[in-house]
Amino acid sequence: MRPELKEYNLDWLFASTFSVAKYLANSSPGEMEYVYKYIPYVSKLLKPLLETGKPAITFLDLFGDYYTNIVNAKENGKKVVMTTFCFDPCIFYAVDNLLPVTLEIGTALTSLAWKRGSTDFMDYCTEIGFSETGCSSQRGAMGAYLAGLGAQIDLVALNMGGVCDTNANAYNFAAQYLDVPYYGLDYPSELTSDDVREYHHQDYRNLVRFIEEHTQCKFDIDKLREVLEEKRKQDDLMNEIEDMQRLIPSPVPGIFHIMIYAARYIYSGKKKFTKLLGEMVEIVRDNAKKGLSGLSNGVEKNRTFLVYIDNYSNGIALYEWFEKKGISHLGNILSRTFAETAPYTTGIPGTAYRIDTTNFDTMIDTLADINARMPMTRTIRGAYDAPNMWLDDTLSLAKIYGADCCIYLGTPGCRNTWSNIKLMARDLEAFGYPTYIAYGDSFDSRVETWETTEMRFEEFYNIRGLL
Amino acid sequence: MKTAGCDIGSRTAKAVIFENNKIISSAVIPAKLDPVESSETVIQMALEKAKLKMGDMDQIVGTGYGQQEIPFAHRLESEIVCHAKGAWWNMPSVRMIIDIGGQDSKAIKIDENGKVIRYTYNDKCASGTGRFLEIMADALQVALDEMGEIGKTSKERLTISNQCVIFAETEVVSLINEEKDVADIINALHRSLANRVASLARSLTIEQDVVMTGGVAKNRGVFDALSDGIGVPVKALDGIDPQINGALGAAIIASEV
Amino acid sequence: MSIAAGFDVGSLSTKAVIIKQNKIAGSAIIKSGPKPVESADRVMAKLLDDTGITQGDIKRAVGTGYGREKIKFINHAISEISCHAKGAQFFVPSARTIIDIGGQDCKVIKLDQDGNIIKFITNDKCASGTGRFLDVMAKVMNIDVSELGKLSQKSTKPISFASICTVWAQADVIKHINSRRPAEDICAGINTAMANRVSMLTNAIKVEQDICMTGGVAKNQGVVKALSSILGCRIKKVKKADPQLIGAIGAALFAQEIL
Amino acid sequence: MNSIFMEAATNLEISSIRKWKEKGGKIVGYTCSFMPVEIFHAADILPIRLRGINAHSMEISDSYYGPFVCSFPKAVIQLAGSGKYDFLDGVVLSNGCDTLRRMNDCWRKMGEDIKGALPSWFYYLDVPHKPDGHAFEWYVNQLKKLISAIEKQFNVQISEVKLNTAIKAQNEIRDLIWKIETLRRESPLKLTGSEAYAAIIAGTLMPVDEYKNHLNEFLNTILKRKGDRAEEKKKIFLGGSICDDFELIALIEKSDAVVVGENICFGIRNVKDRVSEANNPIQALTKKYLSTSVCPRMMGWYKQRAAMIIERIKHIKADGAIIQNIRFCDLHGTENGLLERDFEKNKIPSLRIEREYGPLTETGRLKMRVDAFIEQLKSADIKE
Repeated sequence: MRPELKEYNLDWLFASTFSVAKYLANSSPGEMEYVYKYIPYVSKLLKPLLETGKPAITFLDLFGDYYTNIVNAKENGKKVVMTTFCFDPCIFYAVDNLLPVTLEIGTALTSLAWKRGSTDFMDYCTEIGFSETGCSSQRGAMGAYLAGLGAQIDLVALNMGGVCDTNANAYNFAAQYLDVPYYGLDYPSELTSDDVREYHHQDYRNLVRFIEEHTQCKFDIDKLREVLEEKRKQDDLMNEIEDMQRLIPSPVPGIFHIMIYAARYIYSGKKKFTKLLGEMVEIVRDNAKKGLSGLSNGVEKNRTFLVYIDNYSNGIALYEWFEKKGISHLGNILSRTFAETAPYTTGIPGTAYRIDTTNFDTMIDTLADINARMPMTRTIRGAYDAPNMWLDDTLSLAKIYGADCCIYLGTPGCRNTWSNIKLMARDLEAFGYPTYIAYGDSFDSRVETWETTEMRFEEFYNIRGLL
Repeated sequence: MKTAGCDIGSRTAKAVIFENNKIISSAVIPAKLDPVESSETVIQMALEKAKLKMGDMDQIVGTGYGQQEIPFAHRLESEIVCHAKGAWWNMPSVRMIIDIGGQDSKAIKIDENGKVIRYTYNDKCASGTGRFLEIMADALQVALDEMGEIGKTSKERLTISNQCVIFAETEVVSLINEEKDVADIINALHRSLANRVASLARSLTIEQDVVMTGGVAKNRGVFDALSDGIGVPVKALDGIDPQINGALGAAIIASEV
Repeated sequence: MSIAAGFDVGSLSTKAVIIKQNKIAGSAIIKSGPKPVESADRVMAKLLDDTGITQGDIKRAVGTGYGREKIKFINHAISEISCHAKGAQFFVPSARTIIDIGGQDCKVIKLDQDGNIIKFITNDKCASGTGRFLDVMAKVMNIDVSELGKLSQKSTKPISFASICTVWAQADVIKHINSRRPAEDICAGINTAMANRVSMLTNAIKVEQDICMTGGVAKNQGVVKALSSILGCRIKKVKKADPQLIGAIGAALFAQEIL
Repeated sequence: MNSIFMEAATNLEISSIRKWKEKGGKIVGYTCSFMPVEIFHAADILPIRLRGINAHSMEISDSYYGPFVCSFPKAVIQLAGSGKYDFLDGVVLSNGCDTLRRMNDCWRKMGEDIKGALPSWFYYLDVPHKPDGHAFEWYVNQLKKLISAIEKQFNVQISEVKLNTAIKAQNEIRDLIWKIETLRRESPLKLTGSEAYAAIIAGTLMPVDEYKNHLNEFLNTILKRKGDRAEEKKKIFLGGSICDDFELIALIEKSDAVVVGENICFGIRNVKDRVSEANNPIQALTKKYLSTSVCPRMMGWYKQRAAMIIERIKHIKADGAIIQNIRFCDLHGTENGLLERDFEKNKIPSLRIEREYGPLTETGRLKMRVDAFIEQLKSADIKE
């Protein structure tokens, strides 16, 4: 890594950027333009963000908050746990001296806001022995923490073993490299059987013990209930947005999907996230009432569903392009929640989770059930065409939202989806959904330039007559 | 109505002049550094052969890697659509087109009206493109267009497996050092390229007739290896240079207004 | 008179060196042909021509490079890695890290104070960061590879390359040429892309000073500059000899030891 | 070099497999070392480890698998798609890693396109990534399910007695292999790594009794040998991704070195590496097979694995270690990065390489690296 980069602390950069950025909202358009001149890359994210009004301020405030806490963790006697995006962090907020850092979110933020994204950190991981072919979503932010350019990590706790080994492997490397305790939830390839339910519950109980052991602090039942009740509210709000997205035109602004993705994986169970969702729902409701599209130019020409990840590299070029073309972004697999109250959950027992706050045990079981049904842990564990797995979920979501076509965007580090996306695409086409497989990297613009991706998209939408 | 199609590839530039459903003339030149220059030179060549002037053209459609740079094109159309159109016009029974270009390779599935149903590009690796053969011809110090002939005389069956072109080149270097016969190495290269491309067609599920277009289609070695690779016979375009197929398609599309 | 010779049959060029009492008494470089045996014979002929010695004068010879086992007239074959280390050490005794960028691969070698190899690393993952990368790029820009360095010095706005893959970067270069970006900026971009790649290997082995760079690419000022700025320390170069010859010189030194 | 073992190591449908089929015997293929072969032996079914050797192109597998995927499962799919595995009566796949888990998806889809490419019996064994507690129980149940599935499909009885006999037989084989393992590092050198490795690979492909006889013969011939100048050769330990293409070991041994031990996903690691014959067979099999010592897929057990490997390297007095991973095998690629660091701490010289699985066409590049590594080890002695 370049010597000069070793001067900047990742958490601190984010903390200051976001907590300052929220004040931009109070400034005049002229002042904003003036400021943007000095932040040519961050502004690419801030401009469209601030156009959403209230939610933007809460969003920036939320992230300013989150990273400031991490920066001050040690002073405030808090321990920092490194975790993954498909792990519901609300459990950590039920312990008062624990703060989660979620690598994938950090990586996504760098690629959204910085010129070179986190590519320098990615390369640093390679330099210290991590596989260069590993998933870029972890390699980005992970490099910073392993280089000591972020909070000092006290423990590593995550899920994904058995679902995405590549992911679990990355966190295992981090734990070994930093020599800190590691606990990984493990997932069999099935989802709905009683056996597997039991497995999830026991596995999660061990996690609880692990956390208590390494934070020297017990779970406070009231705090746990409070967090889960908050999460219930958040699920309901997300479900309402999801539900309104069925309208034609879709009243949901595309950028909301980035905001939900980013916030839910770090602030699940926290009041600020509920506030953010509340403000988003108001806007979507308002659009829905007026029959307005969430697109800034107001005209919806196409509805596209992303079957895997979004594109976070190249700033928010994808969103801008969708806006320009009049394409409604119907979100991706990762911005989903599989609560039993979600509009697309089937009601088949075991497919969705129910929040039960009766007592400590029911709450822990609930958390286990939630984690087992986070978008990826649920969707890509078993065979892609098994019930309630990738194909099922994609088809039902595409149908409910009236998608015109599907796009696969991921990362070359994804052994999982790159082992079956060709099969997926075949089946989706057979079900009448034109499907395009993009070769770019959602977190690393070096793999395929935006120009190339854009050219391919243009071609796909034109040839398949989608616009 | 007189129309023209101009296809600016990364390696060659092609032009076709088209009138009442007939090819009047065509031209192929090696691409110059400046695509504008390439397009002007190649269209002039085609026009001269047809004893026509730029002014006589009612419609000109541009396509290919450098289509944005063609100054005289009235419309632009993607290579996919042009290749589909050209091959279908030449052979209505065609349902699948495999095109190996310099920059990328494609498999295209079309319906009985020549409309594109599905298409796919080479996996993000250049070992499935025309560039692969160029770099290898370089390493072997043979001319690109001689490779087909030389490959025929192969006796021993070698394998070149690496996905990365440059590493594949190192494999070639090691084979040379083992004093393997150049013909055998070339034959292995042909199979390696053909098999990479075959997987594209297979991933769309093969449907006959299958034709191969693009300059590489002239390379008998790759052509035959491709038939083995997809398990059904690959056909050659009927009586035209496979290299001009993209430009031809563009010219046909130009005539459809 | 005891003469030791070293032969380095590389994938792109073949080199020969003779050493008399620890002094380089002559050398020859030719472009490698498809058959290493022939390349070796040709370079030998040229060497004898240029130096006026006879093959009989050569008491011991060591071969290295991809074609090393094929050379008829050598007593030993030793890997490029050992030979480059040996050669570099001979000119820069203080060298602890040696970066050698050859035609087909890139090697970073770590030495102890006696010049023994402690560890080395080579590019397995990606071919960019090898001499071939620069050749391909120079070819696209239709300039001589030796000009890449000089041109890039004039650059004011270096282009940053998206793709690191040799073949895809090639497409980018063509794009930039089409959009008429100044050649020096493209060259600078190419050199930096190259340096980035090499720096990853170098850092992976935990670089120790002094760093010495050998191989043809060491002649490219652009790469050397970019690399030293990424690594944050200066890179020594072999002044007294053509950096391309280091492998052959190392081989000759080994031959002299056995002598 | 023992010709039977050589044949086994370098061919797919070997003579003993053909003989077995002629006798009307059933054969089931498996992909991962977490599959207890004893269960199949107990049912008089021949379990063979699926391999990707001699796959010279990927045009079939590349139409199912994507580009950024390890070439081992691709090679297996390619062979299955081109009819090379038509002799199988069944296949057991498991979640060895993401890509192996997805082999289930790809193989089934290929079965729709290519008649007969999908074996009549296609089973998925769901192996946890933890060795104890609820994971242990889960695996026990998985084995019970597997057993009843086999009984149903092939209408056989897998009694406890039969299981115990099968376990006993496999243990005897383990003891014989361990004898070979101990001989490997003796000096003067009585056998090469390639020979030993061929013998070990053959074990994943042959009926128990036949294999046992060959092993005994092999041992006797070795013991009769006078032995070769071992001291001049460098003793190498090999670890990392699956490597049944034993040419890699042959290539290493071309460079004046001898491979004296491996930590690859087959073979055995120490004398205790057996299945307990004392108690309940399924419990015993679980204890042996749900092991943290074999594969980085058991996340969170790196320290134990590293300690075991380093202890072995010191015990067999290897001069250096070569750790390799197949391109896109992140599990081993990453663990090799950690091992490299810990080898250095323990003063064990190591060479870390990334390679493609299958026909060793990267010979030139690999040879140069290995040669240099051996030269490095030799120059180290001169220094001392």
